[in-house]
Amino acid sequence: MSNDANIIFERPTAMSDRITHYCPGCTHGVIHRLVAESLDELGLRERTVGVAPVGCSVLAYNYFNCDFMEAAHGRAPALATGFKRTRPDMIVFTYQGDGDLASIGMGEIVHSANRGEKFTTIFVNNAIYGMTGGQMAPTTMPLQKTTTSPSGRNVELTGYPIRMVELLSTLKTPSFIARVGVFSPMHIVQAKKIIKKAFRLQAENKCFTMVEVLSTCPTNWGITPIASTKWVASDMEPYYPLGVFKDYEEGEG
Amino acid sequence: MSNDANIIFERPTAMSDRITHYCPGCTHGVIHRLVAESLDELGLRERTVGVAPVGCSVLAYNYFNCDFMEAAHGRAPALATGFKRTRPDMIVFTYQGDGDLASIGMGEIVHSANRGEKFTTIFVNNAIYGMTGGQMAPTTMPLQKTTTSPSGRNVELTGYPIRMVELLSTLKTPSFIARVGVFSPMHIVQAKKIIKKAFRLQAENKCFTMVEVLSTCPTNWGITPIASTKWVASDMEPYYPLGVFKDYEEGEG
Amino acid sequence: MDKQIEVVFAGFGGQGVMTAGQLLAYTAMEEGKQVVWIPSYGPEMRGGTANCTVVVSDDRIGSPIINNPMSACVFNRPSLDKFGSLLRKDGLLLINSSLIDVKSGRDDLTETLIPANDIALKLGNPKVANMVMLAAYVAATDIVSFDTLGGMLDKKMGKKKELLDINHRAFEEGRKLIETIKA
Amino acid sequence: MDKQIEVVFAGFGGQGVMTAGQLLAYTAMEEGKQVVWIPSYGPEMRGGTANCTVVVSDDRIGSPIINNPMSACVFNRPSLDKFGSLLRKDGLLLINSSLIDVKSGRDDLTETLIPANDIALKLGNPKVANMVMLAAYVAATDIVSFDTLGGMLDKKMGKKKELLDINHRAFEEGRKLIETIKA
Amino acid sequence: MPGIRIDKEYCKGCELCVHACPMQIISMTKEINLKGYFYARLHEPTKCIGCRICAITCPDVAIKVLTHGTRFALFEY
Amino acid sequence: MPGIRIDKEYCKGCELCVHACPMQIISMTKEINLKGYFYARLHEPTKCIGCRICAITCPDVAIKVLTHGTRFALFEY
Amino acid sequence: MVKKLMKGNEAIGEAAIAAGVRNYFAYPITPQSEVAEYLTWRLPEVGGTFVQAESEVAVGNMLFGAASTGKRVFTTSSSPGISLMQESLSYMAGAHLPVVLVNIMRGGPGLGGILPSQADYFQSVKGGGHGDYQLIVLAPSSVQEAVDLMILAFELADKYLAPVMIIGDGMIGQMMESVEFPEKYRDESNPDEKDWALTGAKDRKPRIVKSLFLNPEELEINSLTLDKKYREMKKSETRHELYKVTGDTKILITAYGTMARICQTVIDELEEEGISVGLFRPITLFPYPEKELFAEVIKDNIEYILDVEMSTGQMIEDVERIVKGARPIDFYGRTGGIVPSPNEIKDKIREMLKK
Amino acid sequence: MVKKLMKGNEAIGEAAIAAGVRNYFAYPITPQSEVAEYLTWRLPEVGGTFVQAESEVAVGNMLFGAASTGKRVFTTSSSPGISLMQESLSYMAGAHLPVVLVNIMRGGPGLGGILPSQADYFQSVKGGGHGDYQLIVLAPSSVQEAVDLMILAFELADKYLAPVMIIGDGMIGQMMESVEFPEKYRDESNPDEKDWALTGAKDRKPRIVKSLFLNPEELEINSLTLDKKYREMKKSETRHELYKVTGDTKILITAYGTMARICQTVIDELEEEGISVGLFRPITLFPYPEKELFAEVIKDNIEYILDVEMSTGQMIEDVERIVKGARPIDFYGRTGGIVPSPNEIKDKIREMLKK
Ligand SMILES: Cc1ncc(C[n+]2csc(CCOP(=O)(O)OP(=O)(O)O)c2C)c(N)n1
Ligand SMILES: Cc1ncc(C[n+]2csc(CCOP(=O)(O)OP(=O)(O)O)c2C)c(N)n1
Ligand code: SF4
Ligand code: SF4
Ligand code: SF4
Ligand code: SF4
Ligand code: SF4
Ligand code: SF4
Ligand SMILES: [Mg+2]
Ligand SMILES: [Mg+2]
Repeated sequence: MSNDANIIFERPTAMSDRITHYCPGCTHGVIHRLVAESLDELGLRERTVGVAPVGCSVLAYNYFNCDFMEAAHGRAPALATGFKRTRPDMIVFTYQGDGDLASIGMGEIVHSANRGEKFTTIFVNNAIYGMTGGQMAPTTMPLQKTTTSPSGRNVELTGYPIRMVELLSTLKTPSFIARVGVFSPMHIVQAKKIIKKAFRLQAENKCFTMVEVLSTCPTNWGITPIASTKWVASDMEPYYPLGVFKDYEEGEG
Repeated sequence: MSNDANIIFERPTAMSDRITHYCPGCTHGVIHRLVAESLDELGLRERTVGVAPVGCSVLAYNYFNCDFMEAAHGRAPALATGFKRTRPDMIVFTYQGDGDLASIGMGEIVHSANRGEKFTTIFVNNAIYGMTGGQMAPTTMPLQKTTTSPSGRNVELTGYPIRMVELLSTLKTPSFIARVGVFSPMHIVQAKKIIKKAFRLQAENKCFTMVEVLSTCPTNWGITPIASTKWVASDMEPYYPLGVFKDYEEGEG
Repeated sequence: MDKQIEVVFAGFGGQGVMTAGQLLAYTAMEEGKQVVWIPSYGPEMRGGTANCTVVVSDDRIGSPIINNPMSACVFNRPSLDKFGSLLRKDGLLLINSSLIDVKSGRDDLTETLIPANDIALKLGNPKVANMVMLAAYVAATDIVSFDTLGGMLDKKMGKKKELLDINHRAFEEGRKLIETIKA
Repeated sequence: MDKQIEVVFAGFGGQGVMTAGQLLAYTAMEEGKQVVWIPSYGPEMRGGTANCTVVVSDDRIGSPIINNPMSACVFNRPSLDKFGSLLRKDGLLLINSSLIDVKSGRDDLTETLIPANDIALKLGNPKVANMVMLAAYVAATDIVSFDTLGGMLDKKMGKKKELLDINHRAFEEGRKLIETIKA
Repeated sequence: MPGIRIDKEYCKGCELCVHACPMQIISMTKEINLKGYFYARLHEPTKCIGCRICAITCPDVAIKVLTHGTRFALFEY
Repeated sequence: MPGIRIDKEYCKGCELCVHACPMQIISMTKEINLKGYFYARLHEPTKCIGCRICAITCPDVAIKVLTHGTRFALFEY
Repeated sequence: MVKKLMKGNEAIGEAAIAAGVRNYFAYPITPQSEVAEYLTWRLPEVGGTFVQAESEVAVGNMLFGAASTGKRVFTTSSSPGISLMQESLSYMAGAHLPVVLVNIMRGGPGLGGILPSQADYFQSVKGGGHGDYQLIVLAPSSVQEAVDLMILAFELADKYLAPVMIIGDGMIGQMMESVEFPEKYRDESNPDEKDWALTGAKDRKPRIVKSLFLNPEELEINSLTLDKKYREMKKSETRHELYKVTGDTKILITAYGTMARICQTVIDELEEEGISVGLFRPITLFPYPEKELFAEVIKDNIEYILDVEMSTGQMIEDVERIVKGARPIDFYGRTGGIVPSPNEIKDKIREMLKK
Repeated sequence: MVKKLMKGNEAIGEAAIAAGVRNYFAYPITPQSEVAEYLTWRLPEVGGTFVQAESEVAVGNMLFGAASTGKRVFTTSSSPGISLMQESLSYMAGAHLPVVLVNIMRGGPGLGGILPSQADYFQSVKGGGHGDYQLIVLAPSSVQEAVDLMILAFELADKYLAPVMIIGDGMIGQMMESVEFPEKYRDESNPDEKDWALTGAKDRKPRIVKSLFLNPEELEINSLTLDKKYREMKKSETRHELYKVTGDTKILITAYGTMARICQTVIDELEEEGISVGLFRPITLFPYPEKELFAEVIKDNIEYILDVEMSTGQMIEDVERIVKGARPIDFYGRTGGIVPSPNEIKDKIREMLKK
């Protein structure tokens, strides 16, 4: 890192300098940075292993300066469990999309959370399958158009969006579970605090930690990046309220 | 059915007259009977298809007088979904153990419930893997001894028991979700009412319905049938409270 | 002794048939024999029946599963029904006559009635019926020596003096019974 | 016309390269040719580039994937970089000179500069740059007749009269451009 | 007069009915059935009130309940 | 005096920074970078208050923020 | 019949509708997602439904349930997704259920890539699940053939009460070609007449669809019943195509699917050079046209076999087995999503001829 | 070395500990659940842990994560459970991860039964997952050999950076036999020296364990690297055993695992009748001892091959491929959990000799 005292914001060390493959305005990039900054600030990078999912962030390993594994679709929490149980001294995080975590990976995330596996999950909810071209996800909003719900998600046939944070918060095993957004600078600042706390709790060997991040997919939503952030605020946030839902430290865990 | 007016209790028509393979005092038998009675009383038997799980009730198809499918371990809800979507005019129920439904089948049950699939799940929670010889289940109680937790379930390493009813009740999609017990005559009577209601709601094409039943496994718990029913009352019920958690008809669904 | 001997112990779960078989296997191994012990873990698992097969041989053992064993010790009626008909011609069948009031109906077997439960009850612990039967089998076949068998019992059962005693007495009874018959 | 012709349309997502290729494929099929249209759906999917290949033949078409195509219409710089070098010797390269200010650097190709975006802009809709390019390609190769092409446009685009008009005019411009060059 | 019929071949001797009967009139026999279980029997038939509790409790549906009067309804089931 | 540096090759022209800057001093160029995007630039450098909001917002970490004074802390980040 | 220019994935969806299918279950995966995207709106038009499952594991098991109704049902997926269906495939084969699955293969192993590949031959032909079972496996080489084989697949599934898998590489799914659909095709199979279908135990004994047979004698009978079907298929259902196999042919290429098309280009081009190469293209990979291949191979003029695959060599094991040492067998393969070009194959053949 | 009488499943667990394993992941399934029941208490004694996973899908992926640490890890399961691991197996093979899996096979397909079977030969040897990969497959015929092969499995996994699978029928897991464990065995593999293990990017570049290669050239390189390993294994790692194969042997039996033991009884008994039968028992099913088998088969005295399996015929395809028509091949198999008795096999042989 540059020692120039004049620099008050720059690329974190835990992030590589590769240009990402993400679409313009896609907030995957912001979330990557928040994770990298947290690792830097907590001094964890050198003993951290990330788990990339199958989804747009499948290449996440290219953008972090730490060791990485590439999981099968939905199974990142199983990889993280296997790794962390074998090397409890390391820091492990999974980075998963909503298709990955809430659809095919439902079993793995629920059970990892319930066993209290001591890793951190960053759950990027953009209400769609980005990578495969915009199909409906379990988190797709009612009436939202996707390639597999071309006239809008019909809740009669496909049910309502799943709120993973609420669902996981019913588990009795202590944990840290929160939902944040990155759709405005203020929300990004708040998101950073919470993501950092999740990693700190892991470093202190406390509990399973998961932060859901409301994210955007301008490409598959078919709107501009700015319109996308606005849609998160107007349509997603009311259904997916932000906040810390389970906090190990406050004994609610 | 016999027309003898003098008989005030007998084997329901929807039950076959085979002697079950269940161990003495195992309440799987009671639960079978409650399902069969419900089908009889609602007149559904002739258009009902049951889905047997992998678990002690793997042979359930031998004990009912209706069509049956035998599912892969944990996947009964997927079979039920496939069947019911193809034949919405039929009645479909799954009968699943706690290993089957809460462990390997977590993804299938959550998503079936969330899509609002219109079938009924009878979830038999006996806090153990009965069939395979008494291993720990996700619903095994803290400190309960099993062959894979020989010194009692250690919640630090394996987490707390999962409460499926509470977990599924967080889903917004309307449904009927309840927990009952069969550990005393009074509880059996109450269980019957709720199971019957679940089938009625399905017959009315209303919603996904699931009834969790606290059951026993005298063999693998290593105690007598009577001691088993007492243990359900003293140890399981406090952790797994009985009641209707989501009721489509009361709009809480 | 034949080059290879196979024996099935069969009964309800809880009658100790698995333990009896294992003890025999340990003893035969101690005497330098090749042994295989194999439980039935088939569909009959539920419903309370249990059985195991012990194969003892001087040479390397081929098939560990024996469709038609040479001998069987049956502790209850369903086991008699099953193994009575499976035994090889000229085989040996020990029947727990405390609980079984019939015989196999075959005339090509040596059948011996062992009132194992009655004897065990007399000794003061119904649980040692398996040891009565095991001793009877050993006495009838000389498959292992009683010395090694007793030694193995001490080794495996260890600690509980009281229990050990009654087991040893069960051995004694089973052995005596056969000797009486033989004599 | 050769027995088999292959052409790649390549550009940013949103430049209409897929549509241009499909329209050509439909037209050739209408004229009784065998056709294959195949999009690139490879790793380059993300990051905004897109391309498709159209193979037109009198006979049954063998390989649908063409490693070294005969011709290409490139709409942006990354596409030029990629396909400029892949084209077969003596191939035809149409370059959207509105957005690309270099050439392939090869001397074994016929290269033609088509200011497709500029023309489209002049016509009043930057979106029809793809049709300008398609027309130029058709004019340069005579792969299909403009009659069938125009007819297919009407059929596929249907309804929106306004849009149709401007697309037809784009055809006209593309065609004229090539004729001027040829002349 | 109400009464019950226990089909001894269905009975597995679990004793749940013995425990459940409010009149405490069911007990276990010392005989075994074909499957090898000591089965249950009604030892004081005259005291039976036909409440169906034993039948409702029995996991093996071994019990039938009869009455010579009208249909009994101590509780809804 | 605070200021920002936008690395134009990282910029994908999403305009999120333009929208986010409280001083409204970032805008899009009419030139494209190597990847073909119209990139962002600071058009009124003197007005920059070094609040870091643009940088925090940028999904492509294209922005570096500098200050000639002490470390700025309008908000904790 | 009208010709339409259609993408393979969409044509596959439309073919299923033509075959009478109204129920489709799938999970998105490149390069087959367009099947679902197409059927999402197309099925409701004909009174059908598409269920987007939560995973491929669920898809396989939904198919089990859906097929038990006696109606025609199917799914599509791609390599990793097919791996996740192995348990359910074994269950469906064991329970004698007629289902159709399409695998638009991509590069593997693992997450691999998304470009065309034929590396799932072993998985589909040898049975990737557990136990003694086989799938009927069909390999189309064009969009039209994909349509035709779809319809055949449903017929074979119904005839043999067995799962049928169609495997095509990514090109089959992604390319547009002209296709015709049978206009008057009617699904002759009537669920109500299927004596195994679960239609409700009204006026009949309950039926059970299962693969569990705890009694080993019964389980063996089930396996032997399956085995009998497979033998019958081997006798009656093999399909293949020959291309330019003449009395002069020195080299016989074995290749399937799109790879075979590319070999046709090779054969045409070599013919012009005066080199006579022929193609044996199996259309049914199971049952493999064994007798037919052997009969060609032992003709006097054949000197070599060249097996060409988009894999490191899988079908070649069957070719070796069938050829029984009668002729030397060489191999050319590319993998990872690279489609061998006609030139590479020609070079390989020229090199063989030098020996 | 002390001999212990031990159940196969427990011996397998103990062998893993002897091989230096401290991390085990599994899901209960008959007939292998005792491995977990044993290791549940045994691993903590040596400072290790057992994680009971939520499913076999999770197990396979936990192994992926655990193996990425560079430490030795393993699982055990049975047929349907192994089917659920196919995706992860393909991933682990593609990512070059050394892991060991044990399949205590039961009757299939589907839920089948729980008695001994060898019907997963295809699945394990031909690759049940997607893509171009293979597993090293070892087949023990006794509890002692299961122990020995467990240790070999870890060594091969480390040597080739590849998943190794041990397949045994239910008897291997359930029977007790006397076993010895290597007393001084030391795991020579040091995670810190493995240049691919994820140990934290301290003073070095980040490492990535993956099977994704979106660029087809890179993916092809990965497949060719795998292919090279498999070729190397075929050259150096085949293992087999001959039993009573002499200059008089007319019939050569091919059989593996417990089935081969039963054939030994057959051979002994026929020897007494003056009939000379020999046994070729492959111990490595992949790489198959091809050259070795072919060399035996073409000896003048050999008239027939008899392949014996507890399946409807799977390994026989490899035998056919290898024998290349040099000798007629006959088959005897039982399935569904039925273990063929020596008498049945003798009858089969007598019948063959009549021809
Ligand atoms: C087993 C399997 N099924 C399906 C796929 C295809 N697939 C790739 S990414 C993806 C969904 C990604 O959506 P999400 O997790 O929401 O991530 P995003 O792209 O939106 O960030 C799917 C279904 C796969 N690779 N493997
Ligand atoms: C894929 C797969 N994994 C594991 C098994 C083995 N298995 C059979 S039953 C069972 C657990 C049964 O427990 P539960 O669902 O609680 O039912 P119970 O026997 O207690 O009624 C397991 C793990 C299997 N058959 N298939
Ligand atoms: S497709 Fe959507 S989620 Fe994926 S990179 Fe583009 S905008 Fe982001
Ligand atoms: S093992 Fe337990 S759950 Fe299974 S039948 Fe016996 S008592 Fe019931
Ligand atoms: S009906 Fe009631 S009173 Fe009569 S035996 Fe049964 S429980 Fe007892
Ligand atoms: S409850 Fe039923 S099975 Fe149990 S003892 Fe009474 S009659 Fe017998
Ligand atoms: S630092 Fe603040 S004021 Fe300066 S450009 Fe960025 S957002 Fe605008
Ligand atoms: S936010 Fe970043 S990528 Fe977007 S326009 Fe601004 S500098 Fe460019
Ligand atoms: Mg998403
Ligand atoms: Mg249970």
